[in-house]
Amino acid sequence: MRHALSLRIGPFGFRIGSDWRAPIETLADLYADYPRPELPDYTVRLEALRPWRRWIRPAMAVSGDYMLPDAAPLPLAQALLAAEMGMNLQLALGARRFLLLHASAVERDGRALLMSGESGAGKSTLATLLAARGWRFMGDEFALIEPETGLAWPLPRLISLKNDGVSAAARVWPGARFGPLLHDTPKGTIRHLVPDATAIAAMDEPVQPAVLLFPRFGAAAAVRAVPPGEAFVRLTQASTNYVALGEAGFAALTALIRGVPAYAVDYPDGETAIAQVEALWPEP
Amino acid sequence: MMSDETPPRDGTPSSPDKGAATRRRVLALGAVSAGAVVSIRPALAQTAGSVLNCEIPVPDITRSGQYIDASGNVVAPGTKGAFPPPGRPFKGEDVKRALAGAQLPGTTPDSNRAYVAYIRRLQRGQGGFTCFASLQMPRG
Amino acid sequence: MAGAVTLARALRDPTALRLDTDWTGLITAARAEQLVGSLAWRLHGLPVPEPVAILLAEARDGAEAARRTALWEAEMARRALAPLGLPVVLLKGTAYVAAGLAAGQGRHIGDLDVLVPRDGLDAVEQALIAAGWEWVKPDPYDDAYYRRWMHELPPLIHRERDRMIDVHHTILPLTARRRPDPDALIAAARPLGNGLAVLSPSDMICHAAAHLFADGDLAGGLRNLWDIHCLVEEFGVDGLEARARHHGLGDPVRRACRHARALFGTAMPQGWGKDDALDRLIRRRLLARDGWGRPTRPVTRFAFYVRSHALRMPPAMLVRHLWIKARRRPASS
Amino acid sequence: MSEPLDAFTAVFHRPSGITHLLVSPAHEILAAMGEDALTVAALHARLAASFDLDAEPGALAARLDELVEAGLVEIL
Repeated sequence: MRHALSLRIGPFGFRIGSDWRAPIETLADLYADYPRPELPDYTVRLEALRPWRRWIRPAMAVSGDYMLPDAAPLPLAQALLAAEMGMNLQLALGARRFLLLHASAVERDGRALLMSGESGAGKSTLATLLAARGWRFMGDEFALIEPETGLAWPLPRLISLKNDGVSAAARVWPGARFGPLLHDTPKGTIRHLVPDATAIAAMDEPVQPAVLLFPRFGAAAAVRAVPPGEAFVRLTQASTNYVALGEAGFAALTALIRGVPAYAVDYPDGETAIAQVEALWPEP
Repeated sequence: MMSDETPPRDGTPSSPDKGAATRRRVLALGAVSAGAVVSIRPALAQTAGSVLNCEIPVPDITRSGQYIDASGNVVAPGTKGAFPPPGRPFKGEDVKRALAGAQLPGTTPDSNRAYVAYIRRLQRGQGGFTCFASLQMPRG
Repeated sequence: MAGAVTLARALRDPTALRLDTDWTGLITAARAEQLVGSLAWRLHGLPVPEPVAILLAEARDGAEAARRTALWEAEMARRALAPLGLPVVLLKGTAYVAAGLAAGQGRHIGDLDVLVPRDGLDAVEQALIAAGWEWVKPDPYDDAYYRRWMHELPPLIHRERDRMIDVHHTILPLTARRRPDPDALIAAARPLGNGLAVLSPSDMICHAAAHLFADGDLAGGLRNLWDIHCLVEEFGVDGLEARARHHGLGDPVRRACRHARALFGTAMPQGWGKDDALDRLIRRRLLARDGWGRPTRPVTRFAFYVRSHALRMPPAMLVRHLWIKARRRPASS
Repeated sequence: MSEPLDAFTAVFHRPSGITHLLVSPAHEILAAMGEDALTVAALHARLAASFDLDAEPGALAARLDELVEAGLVEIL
């Protein structure tokens, strides 16, 4: 393709091709500190919807090795979001080496905190706030569980913050680098935050999960222990490839549930959530 | 007969020979209303770009420019009583609402009914069919 | 830049691949043509760079999961249809894996396709619905055309497993000019010993060739051709030409074998005709995939796309169908 | 493969690759059946040997239908 870039995020290498130069330059700038893969695992393509749509009313079709048919095209200005969705889709539909959970992850004293929940539950914002308090950022969209070892592997991609999450992150993370402000995207207003150097440097260091959280933003502060049965069901619905992995998926998920205590946490604001996490975090 | 390789007897918490010689447990065969078996299904909606991010062109690209008549058939442009194609494909969530009775954006009640009839008739292999079929998910 | 051409070469002779092959382009093209599982088995055990070996192992793993899911879907259909005592013949990918054929190794498998006698169609439909299958489209009954002229029931999907089943009563749309003999297909079918059956080898090749060219737009053509290559390599061609003639599929079968020989070096008798103008166009279409996984040669692709609609509905039938629909007062849907 | 969780038992069914969540009486029924081909009455009697049953065979048949649709039990 005319313009292309390869980059590695955690254990996955991506090759991104584009009919336009600008998207690749934006990605190259924001992912400058990320390593290059020896051989990309997946291909993502940002293609003009029609040959003439490269110039006239440019519209971008997102595709790759694995695609959802009839996907809606995106405007050129949202190339960063398109590349992110393209990479997510390759992992969600293609990955087999890890059990993928829709969860953010941070690490402290060699153990991981996983935060699972639908979009809007605040898992990205919480991960950012905890990273600003000294936890090592591992990922804000997918937690990767290695079936053989049960370890959680980092996937420190750009953190996509929505609406007021952007200002919250900017406040606690003054030195952070941000991507462009993207307006009226399918997910509202979005801005991408580049993870800090330690998170990128430690992207190849997996850790043992210690606590599993189901956060919910907006309700009065409350903490409830989640029994294994409920946690199991919630994680099967929060995993994009649990069923595809078959027996390995069952073994990985039951081992995770057996070994890691789970809590449902309602929090009205970031400060409360951080206090709740500190209280739940086991002494080293 | 139980199909092969189904759950072995070990590990079942209530296996009878647990030495409960005196007090026998009651097994409620009839009481279960919601059903005693739930199967885990692939959580497709959890994929990154949610399914509702798809779109349905009316009509599909091989017949763009054709008109749609009241019962959803693709007819020659200018056919009496038929509607010109909408300018842009419809978003998945708009179609889902239209299937539930709402009106597609930028349509009149009549053209809306014609376009929805066209979408209902989509066959596999036609542009937009997969998006339309996925709007019926989750099933049951 | 590797693409479909390199993919065909790699499948034909994997040992010829050099270590400096554009592996990324090869794997991307293989995934786009749904042949990555077959490629992974062809390269199994050969020296490849470590990261390539990891991707190929993952592809074999994925194909194994697809194989189990396909066999289970066939088993559940068997359980639903067993009481009817009708022959149920597996077709395409599910048949290859159920019969343990080379064509099934690493194969990507889509929906379950079964062939049943035409007079048993209604009983099959009711049994499947009773066992938890539903129509994919909410109101299939208004597609009278579909049921009348197509060679299959409208697609059904199981409400729990979200897997689709296509019930055929012959192997080509009734509107197609060619008329394979469904009774002969079922009579010659070979039982697997578990209540299901698969077509005879010659009928499998005839069906694969008919499916490859009857569909017209050749989507997934390279994979269908690889199936034909594997079937011919495993069963040979004796009796194939006579059987193809019986089904009126002599031309598509010879054409398919010519392309399999040209792309994959399939061993077969020389006298199966020379390439004609259509063959050159077909080969351009079959190989129209670049190393980024993009479909190339848009004009050739669009020509076959239009041809597929024409094939599916011969002009006379098309006019009559539209006339019936136009005359009927449109029901207030 | 099965994993007793608190409210139910998670069962991985190898031939189908599907995970089922079973609550009582489903996993007791499966455990009692083992690999044997039984009539409903025979199964009911076998269960009665270990449990106090709260219903007649008819209710058992309904529970079996569920296990059949899930593919865990086959009607011969």
